[in-house]
Amino acid sequence: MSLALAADAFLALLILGLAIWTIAASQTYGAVVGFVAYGLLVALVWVRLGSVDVAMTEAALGSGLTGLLLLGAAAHLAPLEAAERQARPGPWLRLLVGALCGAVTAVLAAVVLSLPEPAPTLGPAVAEHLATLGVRNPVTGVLLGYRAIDTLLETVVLVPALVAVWSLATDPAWGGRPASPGPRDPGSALTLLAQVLPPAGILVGIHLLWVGADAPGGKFQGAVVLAAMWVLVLVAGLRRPPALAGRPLRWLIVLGALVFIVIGLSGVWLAGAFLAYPEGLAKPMILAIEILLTPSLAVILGLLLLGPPVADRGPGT
Amino acid sequence: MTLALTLFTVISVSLGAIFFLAGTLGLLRFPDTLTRLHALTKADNLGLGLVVLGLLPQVAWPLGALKLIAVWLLALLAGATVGQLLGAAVPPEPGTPGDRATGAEGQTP
Amino acid sequence: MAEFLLGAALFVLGTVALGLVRILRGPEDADRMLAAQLLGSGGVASLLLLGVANGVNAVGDLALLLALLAAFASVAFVTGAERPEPIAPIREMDPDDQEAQEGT
Amino acid sequence: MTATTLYGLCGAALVGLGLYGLICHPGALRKILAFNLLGGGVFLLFGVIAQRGGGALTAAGLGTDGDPVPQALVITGLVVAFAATAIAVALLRRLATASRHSTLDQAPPGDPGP
Repeated sequence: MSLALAADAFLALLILGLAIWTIAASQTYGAVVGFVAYGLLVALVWVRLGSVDVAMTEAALGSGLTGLLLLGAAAHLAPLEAAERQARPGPWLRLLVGALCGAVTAVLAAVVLSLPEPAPTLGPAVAEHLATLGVRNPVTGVLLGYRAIDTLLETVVLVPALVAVWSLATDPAWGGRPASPGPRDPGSALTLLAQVLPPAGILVGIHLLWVGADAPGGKFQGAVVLAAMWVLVLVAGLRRPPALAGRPLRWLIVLGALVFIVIGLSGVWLAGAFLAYPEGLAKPMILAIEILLTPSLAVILGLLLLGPPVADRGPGT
Repeated sequence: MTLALTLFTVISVSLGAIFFLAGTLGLLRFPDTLTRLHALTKADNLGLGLVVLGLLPQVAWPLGALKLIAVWLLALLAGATVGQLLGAAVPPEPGTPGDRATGAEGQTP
Repeated sequence: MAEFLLGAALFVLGTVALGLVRILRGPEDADRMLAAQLLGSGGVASLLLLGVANGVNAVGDLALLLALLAAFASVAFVTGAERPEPIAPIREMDPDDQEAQEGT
Repeated sequence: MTATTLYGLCGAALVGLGLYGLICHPGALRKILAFNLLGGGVFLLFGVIAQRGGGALTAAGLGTDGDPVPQALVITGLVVAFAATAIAVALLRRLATASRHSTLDQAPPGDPGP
């Protein structure tokens, strides 16, 4: 067994160990911390699997923002946890479920072990036409070229997802602001972090967006970083969250999806098919989508993290 | 010259790795949260710093090197903030009801 | 040189992974957070080593991303813990509930 | 046994673990966590298939290594999984504030629900 394979086995075992902890821990908060660590290690696995694009998304979104969301929820729900334990299913039922889940794992493992050789792949087909799109990162090419319809639907589905979160507000709170901690001690470390980190973060976000055409990165990774910086400023109490009824905010939310749809429709007219790019214009159009989609995605992800609006108590300042 | 740079890399990276080892041992062995926090920030700042220092001669100048230094500066900022935030959130003295770490209640420096 | 850097990456990762025992043992949530934090910086260090060893530039970008978000989990830890009434931050319950809250 | 197969098996185990947690844990937040583990396992299986389909792109000198189609699908999937998690957490918080329960099957009588 080579050193690299041993390292891979170690990494896989660590991930499984953390996953078991996440399921088995008695305290939810500890389980969520385990989940955050698990996300970090999964990002490393994606590097080992040769996809830095996915590793970036996993690190920023799967571990970073999801961790933030779940840690907040775990702290919020901690007082109710004692009651959960009484509702656990009995040992026989758990054994039965465990056996069934083991069977699912066994079937999947058998599938993994019997995958055809050589593996079917669309890689050469992607590589062949990549030059006509003008981008060098094949993942970006797939996201905005060959499978742009998936990306479009995903961008569109984020808007109803946000509306679903907002719809959990009570009637008086509708259109108000998400919960915020209010102003904080200006000397605290959190305030300093929220003042120093965002400029660097915005730079990194734009860098990731920009290199996305040729190297791992792109609008999703860039948008996640921008969203994280925004949420940091809000959590530190440096700014109040925006009122969700604001027109400019709502336009910003739908801007990305609208631009995508308009460019897609222009393809019908210019190139004869929805989401087709006319000869020679592919690169500028992809760039336009990437750049205009990023602020929308960032705002939507940030607002998803902030949750539904709450009733304003004091006078709005 | 190349040999000297290689040697520099080997020594610096090794030292950095040793700091990570020390930080981990501290995290596992120290008696209470605040001392563990102390061990952690050492590994964060010095371990990563030495690894970055050692890698500097091995990367393209100037962009790759700048990226490495940026990573270290960001980690320093994160480490300092985390130290402050967690330090303030931890109960002040060992011996509080939650402190049942190792059973060995050492003197905290 | 590449072998040495790879070995160093493995060593650092293995070391900080040992620190994950803290997640199992606790005892405080802050201790668990420390282990996750150490895993983050160790992960960044081994990614940098790995990236230089394999000559993959993009791994440096990933390390940059991880370093940027390194403090976030601890920020969530602190801001989540400081809420005085964790279960009732949303102040729009029906009147009976609200009275019960204010009575405590 | 190659590294790719190893991670494939790891993904299969994650799916089983996540499924178990999803069914057996009474706490809704734990169900959300388990759901994310399950999703992570599925994504990992995608990654394995992508990695196995690589080669042609590496030969062409194009940065990533592996079939970009499943990789792109995983990126889209991660974003949608985050959105779904955000909705689930918002629902759960609302449920907990309204009913003082964080489980799904023990709603008190007369609870209007979210």
